[in-house]
This record gives sequence, structure tokens and C-alpha cells, in this order.
Amino acid sequence: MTPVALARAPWPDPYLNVDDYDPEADLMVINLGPQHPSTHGVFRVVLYLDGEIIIKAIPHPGYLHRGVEKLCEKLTYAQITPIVDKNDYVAPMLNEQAVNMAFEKMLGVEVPLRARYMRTILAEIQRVASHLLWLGTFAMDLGGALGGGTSVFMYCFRERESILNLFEDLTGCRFHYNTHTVGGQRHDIPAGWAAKVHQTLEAISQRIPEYETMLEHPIFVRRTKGVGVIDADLALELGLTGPLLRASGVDHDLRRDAPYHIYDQLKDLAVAVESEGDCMARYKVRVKELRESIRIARMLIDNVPEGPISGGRPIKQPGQFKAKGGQVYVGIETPRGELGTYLIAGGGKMGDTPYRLKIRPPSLHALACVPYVFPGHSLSDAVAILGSLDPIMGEVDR
Amino acid sequence: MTDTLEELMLNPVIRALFWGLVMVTAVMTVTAWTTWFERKFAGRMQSRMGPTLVGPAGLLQPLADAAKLLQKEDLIPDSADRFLFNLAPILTVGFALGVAAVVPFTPDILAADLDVGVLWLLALSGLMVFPTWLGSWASNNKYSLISAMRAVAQGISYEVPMVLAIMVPVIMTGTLSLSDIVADQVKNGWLIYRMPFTGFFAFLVFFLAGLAEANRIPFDIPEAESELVAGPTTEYTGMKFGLFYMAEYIHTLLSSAICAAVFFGGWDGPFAPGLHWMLAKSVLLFVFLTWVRWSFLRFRSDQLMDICWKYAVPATLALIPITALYTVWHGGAR
Amino acid sequence: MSESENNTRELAFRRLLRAQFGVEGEPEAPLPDDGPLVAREHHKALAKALQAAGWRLYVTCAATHFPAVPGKKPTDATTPECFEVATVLRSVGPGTHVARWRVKLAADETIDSLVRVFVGADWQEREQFDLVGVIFAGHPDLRRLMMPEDWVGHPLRRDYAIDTPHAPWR
Amino acid sequence: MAVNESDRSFDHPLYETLERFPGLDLATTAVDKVLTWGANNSQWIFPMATSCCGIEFMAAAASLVDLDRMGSITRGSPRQSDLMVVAGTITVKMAPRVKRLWDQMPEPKWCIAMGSCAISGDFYRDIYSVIPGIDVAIPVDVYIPGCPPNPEQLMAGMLRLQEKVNLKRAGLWSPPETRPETGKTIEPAIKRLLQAGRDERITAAQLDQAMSLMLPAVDLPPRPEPEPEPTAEADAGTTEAPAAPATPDGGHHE
Repeated sequence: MTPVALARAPWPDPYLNVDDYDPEADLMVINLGPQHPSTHGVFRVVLYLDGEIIIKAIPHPGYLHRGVEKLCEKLTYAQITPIVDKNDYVAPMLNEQAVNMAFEKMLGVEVPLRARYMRTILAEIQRVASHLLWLGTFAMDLGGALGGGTSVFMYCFRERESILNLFEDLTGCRFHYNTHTVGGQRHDIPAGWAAKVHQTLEAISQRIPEYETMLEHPIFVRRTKGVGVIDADLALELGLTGPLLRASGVDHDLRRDAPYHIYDQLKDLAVAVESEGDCMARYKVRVKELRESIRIARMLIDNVPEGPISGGRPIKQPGQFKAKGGQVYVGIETPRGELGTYLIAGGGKMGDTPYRLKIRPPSLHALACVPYVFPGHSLSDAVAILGSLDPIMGEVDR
Repeated sequence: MTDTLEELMLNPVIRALFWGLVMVTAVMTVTAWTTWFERKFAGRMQSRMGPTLVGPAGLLQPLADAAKLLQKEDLIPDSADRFLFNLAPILTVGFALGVAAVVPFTPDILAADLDVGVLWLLALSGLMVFPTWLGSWASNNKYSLISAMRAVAQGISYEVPMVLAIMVPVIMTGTLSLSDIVADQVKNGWLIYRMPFTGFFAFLVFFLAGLAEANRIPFDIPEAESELVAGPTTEYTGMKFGLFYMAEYIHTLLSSAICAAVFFGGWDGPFAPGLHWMLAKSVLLFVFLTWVRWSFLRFRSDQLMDICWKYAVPATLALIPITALYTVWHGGAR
Repeated sequence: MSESENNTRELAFRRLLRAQFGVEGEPEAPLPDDGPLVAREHHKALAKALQAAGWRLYVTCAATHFPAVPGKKPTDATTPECFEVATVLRSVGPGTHVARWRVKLAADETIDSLVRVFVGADWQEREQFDLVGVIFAGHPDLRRLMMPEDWVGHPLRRDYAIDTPHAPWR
Repeated sequence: MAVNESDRSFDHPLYETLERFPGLDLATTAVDKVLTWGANNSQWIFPMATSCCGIEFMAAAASLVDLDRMGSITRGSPRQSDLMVVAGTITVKMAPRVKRLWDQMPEPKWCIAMGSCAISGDFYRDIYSVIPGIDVAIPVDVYIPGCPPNPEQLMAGMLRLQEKVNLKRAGLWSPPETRPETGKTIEPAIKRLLQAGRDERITAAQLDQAMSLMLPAVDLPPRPEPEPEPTAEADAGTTEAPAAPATPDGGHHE
């Protein structure tokens, strides 16, 4: 570990009193959201503009607060999986894995090897789908709904559809899969699925260079290079994880550093790190991860061992699992960073539902950096930065 | 009967009126189907279909859009300036169509053969920013206001390289009349490849400025949807929005027509009538514009200014003396 | 290598807790599975010490409400209402280690805010204040994060009915 | 709370003009046909995409299904939209904004509730912060079930909407469907919730709401005679300008 520099960098003050800013300045207050083409859902930022330069940003999340944590307190361990699907609706597989891993740790259920392989493969394919969606929407933020951005968006969605087809083959659902259970998987790999995975991922990996060609021209570079720089200290303090943290130059990936599933067997897992911390670096990290995830998924799909797919008894009734009580924290690496589950289980009579389930969404921390990063940028840059943070509001507000 | 018609057509007023009407109708009609074309083209680029269900191959889509826009409720925000709010869409289409008056399609099909056609053209495209600003400001919407500021900055800035760029053909041909510029090209070769090749660079700058004036990607900063919702037209409903929409397309179409006339020899070409050549060239340029639009991202407003003042203006400033010296050296404009 | 690093960190965490922050037990004995209980006064100092010692990534905090439980027999004393705030930090890089601890609060007690140590605590603490109603003393901007500003009550308290109506919308 | 759909009819001033001049009223039918055809085939969408269904809406607008085939494009401004697709859960915090955006859309306008969250709240129905279906706030024309519905289903829903528009314009409009499960509103979707100490007030409030939702079904009033409808001016008066938020918490949309 590098020595810790606790001296605070001169970050913009998020609690700036706008009256003290400049008495001469004619400030304009503008309201981005909650329903705006570029807020990726329902998110509201109040911007104080001096000309077109933002001097203060006040984010207001919570327009999609659906009380998932409260709902989970009322449901048994076996019933929660489909609920958390809807949190990070771009990567539902990872949500299911996060809560189920916490439950397994709490309940002491062992996951068989085949299920762990399947989870790794599903996680990686889901990461590809999620990053593709991000790439498309990011291009749309930069390029407008009536322009080149839309073209990239359409291409990305075309590829994403093929991944959704893969998942549909496996689970029967296009979107919210409900395929993980406590102790393993619900659906086994169908015959011929591996070949389809190879075919789909091969097609995608051939098209990634096309997107790069389409995006990496001078306009894109000028719009992203040096825009929205987050330095490593700020990123760590803010709790940024995943691609955002790695784009700021911190080599940290839970898949490698705190291996779960079968990631400990992947000795050659390459972690994409960039040092600039700007939108360009975040783009590069994600594109590298796209390639790496395709590689891992294709490597693993041929080596899935035979065996059972679920460790526990088959689930016959919702209240089947009884916890003894206790607290666990489990964090996994989703396309947006560390998705943590802090589970407080009740014992005895309250043993079949979580007493408190706190989900640690990576996007919440990503959005929390808005007051620190927006000031000093123009409105156009704000849209680009917001896009590069890849927030999913379902996850932020829960 | 024929004689009286011919006599009538000899009357300059009648003639101008007739061709003006034809031009307006033609441009409006073409514009309507230009939207269809653009949607189809974009669809094909993005591996989808574009309009298919309304009429054969979606050809009736523009009519459906028009019928829809006509029947929409006409909302005017309470805090808007009603008069200016209503005036802006009319002005914007008016100015855009005004440019059509001087576009020489053939030596005959020309609404007004002004001696100072180039000046008329520049004046009107300079005015184009005015209704945008008017409408945005009158809407009393902050997004519109920001887009108005951007539009004014962009429009006025790009007027400079546009004027300077079109000076190159003017110097080379020695006339301010658009039809004379084309006639000169018919005689001495198209400006795009004529020595000393300044025409080509002037074309690039003029084209760029045309893109910027028409608010097309990569320069559609005033109406950047991902930032400013719908830019100047955020508050406009129904046909008023339709007029803005139309004006943008008219402007784009006429920019490509003017480029075709000034740099690509207008109606000049073998085997086919002049009108065909002129239309073919315009359409090709328009396709190119569309292609650019659906493949590029958008600049930021300060970067846009950078391009204008740091590259386009110095470049054109250099082009003018080169062209002038060359022309004088070879005995003045031919 | 990462295993050993993890072990070193775990031992360092245990030693730190026992040496300075009053957690009972041998310096290097394992901590309880639920995470160590730390006194309220030590909360901020512990976070600072951990940050200096390499746990630089703020992960999360989770506040939990424990309502008053009446005794089994009428004569038994009622267990008073209380809160528990769990905080999770992480060290970065290979062999990352999770440091988590809990702080118990009585119903009327507040807990020190970590915003001045980790700016990432800002929204997490606002959220916990909003949903559970724990007050984080020293937070510069303790407003509701998820619910509308005029909302009454803290939804994630155990005694808050999940289907509370809210006119005129539900 | 439920919105009375008979308040929604809107006659374009064009018809008034046509009727005023003798002889021209003959053209009304033809004009009406053309306008109906236009309204049907150029539904510009305002995507109220809040959550998961929003992603499927994007998928519907993307290559595979391509809403543009039937002339539907998405617009960022409610002023230029004809169809609001409510895709996703609407919360108590968001509902006033949705209502406001709906009010800002010019007539004639339509609404599609896409996905079970927008229809009924789905399993978030009983949660303190989620409104049980968007039709407590705005009138819905077509419900598309699913969690989330496939893009193809959205396309099918848009075709259903075309049928409805045709019927409505032809005067064959039928009263709004009430939700089949309306009568069960007092019954929580999740049985376990019954175990908690249930407040009487909650039950009363939900019953109230259910009754108001059921009103059209229980006692269907005859369709009101066309009387002076709110015209453009009246609507413009009630609709506020969307922008120019005076304060940061002004609650404005864009």
C-alpha cells in the first residue's frame, strides 16, 4: 500500500453559499431533472450557473425510492431474489448474487462448484450487457438523440439484445431472471447454450473495434479528455468503486482482491486501470472490462464441471430457511462497483426474514460525487460527466 | 392561349411571382419528404427500418405528421410574450424560404436573379438566428434562454467565416450574382477544382459554417436534446413547432443547394438537363450532411467557438489574399 | 500473498480495537462474528485511526432500529428502544480487508458524523437519518435524502407500517 | 382519486370553424378522417421512463423493434408529445411531477401505462412511497402488463391505442375499463403484511380509494352531453410554464 496522504485536496465546496460567490455575478438556477433526457432515470440536480459554468450543484435523489429494504424485511430469504432484481435493473444477475451470497453466508449453505461456475459466467455476461448499455447511453448523452450518439446507442442495444436472448434461453425471462436461489441456481444450462454463448460473445468482440472507431474521433476526445477529473483521494473518500475508482488510478477489483465464486482460480484476471480519472479514462476502463469479461466468460463456459446446481434442499416453501441470527457483510463487484449487502438476521421466531437488509449501492456513491465534480464545468460537460458515472437510479434510491 | 401565357411570363412581376410560388411549393414539399428520407436513412444506418407502416415504405409519414401537428392544441405559456412567441415561427420559415429566392436551379428556374444574390443570401442566413433567439426568449423558459444565448453566439460567430469563405468564389468569378457565378463555372470549370484550389478549402469552411448555421450535428449546440431538452422549441406545440422543424430542414436543403451552385458548377453537367444535375448535386450534398449528422457527436459550445475563431476564420483570411493575388496575376476575374 | 496481507490487516484491526477503543479481549483474539461493539465516543476516532492505517475506502453504514420490547411477564422490565449503527470500511488493493464495527445508541442519543473523515459518508448518513431516524451529530447538511422533505416519520423503523397512506397519492 | 375520463374530450377549434361556415360542415367527416389518421400514425412519445420498464422502452425504440416504423419518435419536451408512456414505478415524490408533465402536454393526448408498476404498483403496491398505479394521477388509455413488458408487447399496446383512438373519434368510445383487481384494494398484495398490527386508518384509506376507483364501474353515469369544453385558452391558463424555477425546490421538471 502506498502511504496515506490525508491532506485534503482542494475540492470544490459542496456547501458553498452562493451569496458569497460573487455579488456581481448574475447567477442562474437551473433544474436538471427529475425527468430530463440525460439524467438516466429520475434524478434531479439543481445547478447554479454563472454564464454556462456551474458553480454549485445540489443533487436530489429519491424519486424512485421504492422501499425495497422495508419490503425485504417482510419477505423470507427465498422470496427476496425477485425483489432485488429491480434494484440495478441493468445488471439484475449481480443483484441476485449479492443478496444470495449474503444469505448463504448467514445460513451456512454451501454452493456447489457447478453453480459457482455458472454464477461467474452469468456475472461476466451480464457485465458485458451492462457496459454495452452504458456505452450506448453515454454516446447518446454526448451526441444527442438526433445524431451520431443514437447510432452507437442502436448498435449497442442490438448486441445487448443478443445477450438478453442468451439469458432468455437459460431462464425464460428477458429481463428479471430470478434464477439464483439460496444455495445455487434455479435453472441449469440448457443443451447447446455454450455454443450460443461463444457465438454471441464472438460477434460482440468483433464489433467492439467498430464502436471504438465510431467514438474515438477528435470530437469525442475533446468532449471527454480532462472533463470531470476525480482524483484518487477523493474517489476513495467518496467510496467510489468499480470502474470509477479504477479510472482514478486505484488498482482495486473485488474479483481479484477478495475473490468469490471461482474468481480465485482465475490467476490471469486483468484489472483495467487508468490514471487520469476523467471521462475518457472511465470510458477506456469500461471498454477494457468489456473485452476482459468476454474473454473470461468464453474461457469458463467450456470448463463448467458436472454436478448439482443447488446446494440446499429444493425450495418447497418460502419459510424454509431459518437463520440463527447475526450480522454479515458481503460485497461483490458489479459493473458499477461494490454492491454490498449488510444483513442483520433475527434469530428464533424472526429467523425466516431478515431483520434488516441494507444494500450498499455503488451508484449512490457515484452520484454523491456530483457536488464535487460538477463545479467549474459547463452544462454540456455536466451531462457528459453524469453519463460517465453510469448511475442506475433504481439502485440509488432503492 | 399559349401566346397570352408567354406574354404574361415575360412580365417580370408575374414571372417572379410565378417562380416564387413554384419555388415555395416545391421547397415545402421536398422538405416534407426530406424528413422521411432522413428518418429512413438514419434507420438504415442504425440497422433498423425507419417508417414503414404509414403508406408504402412509410412514404405518407410526413403527411401524417403534418395532420397530427395541425390538430394539436396551441399552448402558449402564461409568462410568454405572446406576440413574439407567435411571430418567431413565421419569421423563421420566412427567412429560410427567402434564401430560396436566389438559388439558381437552372438559368430559367430562378425566382429572382439578383445582382447581389450573394449578399441577399448572407443577409438572410445571418437573420436566421434572429427568430430562434426571439422564440427562445419569448418562451420565458430557462432552457430556451440558454439555447438562445448559444444560438446567437454560434450564429454570429459562424457568419464571419461564412462571409469570408464565399468571398473566394466571388473573387474568382468577379460577380455577386449567384447565377453568374454558376455561368462562369460552366465556362471555366467548377470552382471546387479550379486553380489555385482555394475553392476547395473555401467550400470546406462554407459547408462547416452552413452546418453550424443550420444547427446540425456536430454543431447542434442550441438544441442539444441531451442538455436542453428541445432547445429553442421547448415551449412550442403543434404546427408552430412544425414550422421550426421545417425551417431547419429548408435551411439545410438550401445550404446544400447553394454549395452545389457555388462550388460544384450548379446546372453544369453532360448528358442530362441542367435541372437534373443541379438537383442531383444538391441531393448528394444533403445525403452527405445527413451522413455526417448521424455519425458524429456534438461539440461543446466553447470548442465550437474555438473551431470558428482559431481555425475557420484564419484559414479563410489566408484564402482570400491567395485567391486575389492569383486572380490578379492571371489578368483578373474571367 | 493476498491471504497473508488480509491476515496482517485483520490482526492490525484487532490490535487497534483492543488497544485504543476499549474492545474487550486478548489483543489478537478473534472478533465476534457480528462485528465488534464500539463505544459511541470512539466512533469518529476509530474511523480516523483506520483511515490513517490504510482502510481508505468508505463502504457503507447501516442503522437499525430496535423497538422497545415489553418483558415476557408483566413484571419484567421493558427493553428500551435503541438503535445500532454499523459502519464498514475497506482497505484497497490485493488482499482487501473489511473493517466493520457497531455502535449501540439509546433512543435519544446521537452519533458523530463521519463526513469530516470520509466525504462519502455524507449521503449514506443522510439516508440513514431519513429512513431510520438516527441523528448524526456534526453532519453539515442533515436533510432527508430519499423521502420528500415534508415526510412524517422514518420508514425503516420497525414500528412504521409499510403501507402507511399518504394523501392524495396513496 | 381516479380521474374521470369524460372530462378529457377536446374539440379542436378547427371543427368549430368548419361548422360555422355553411357548406363546409360537409367536409367535417373527411377532415376528421384525415386528422384521426394523422393522430394515429404520428404518436410522438414522451417517455416517462423511471425504472426497469424504461430500459425495455429504450429497447423498443432501438433496432430490433423500432417504434419509428409506425412513426413514433421520442421527444424530450412534453409540449411536442402526443403520448406519454409511463414506464416504471411512480413514487409519491415523483407523482406530482408526472401529473405536471401530463398537464403540460397539449391535447389530444394519450397515456400508456407500461408494466405492472405503472398499472398497479406491482409488489411495491403496499409500500409507503409508491403510488398504486399511475391512474390515480392521470387517465390511462392502454395498460400493458408485464414486468417489464417485452418491446413487442409495447408495440402491440400502441396498436391497441390506435384502435381506441379510432373508436373514440368515431364516437364509439366505450367507458374506461376499470382495473379488475380494483375491488381487492383493501387486500394487501403480500399476505404477510396482514400479520403486522394493521392500523384501522390504513384500511379505511385504502377502502376509500378503492371505492373512488370503482365508481365508474359501480354506477356508470350516462356520457355527458357535449357542452362547452375547455378550449385551448382555458388549458393554457391552467398550465404553467415548465421552466423558470424561482427556487431550487420549485419542483419543476426539465
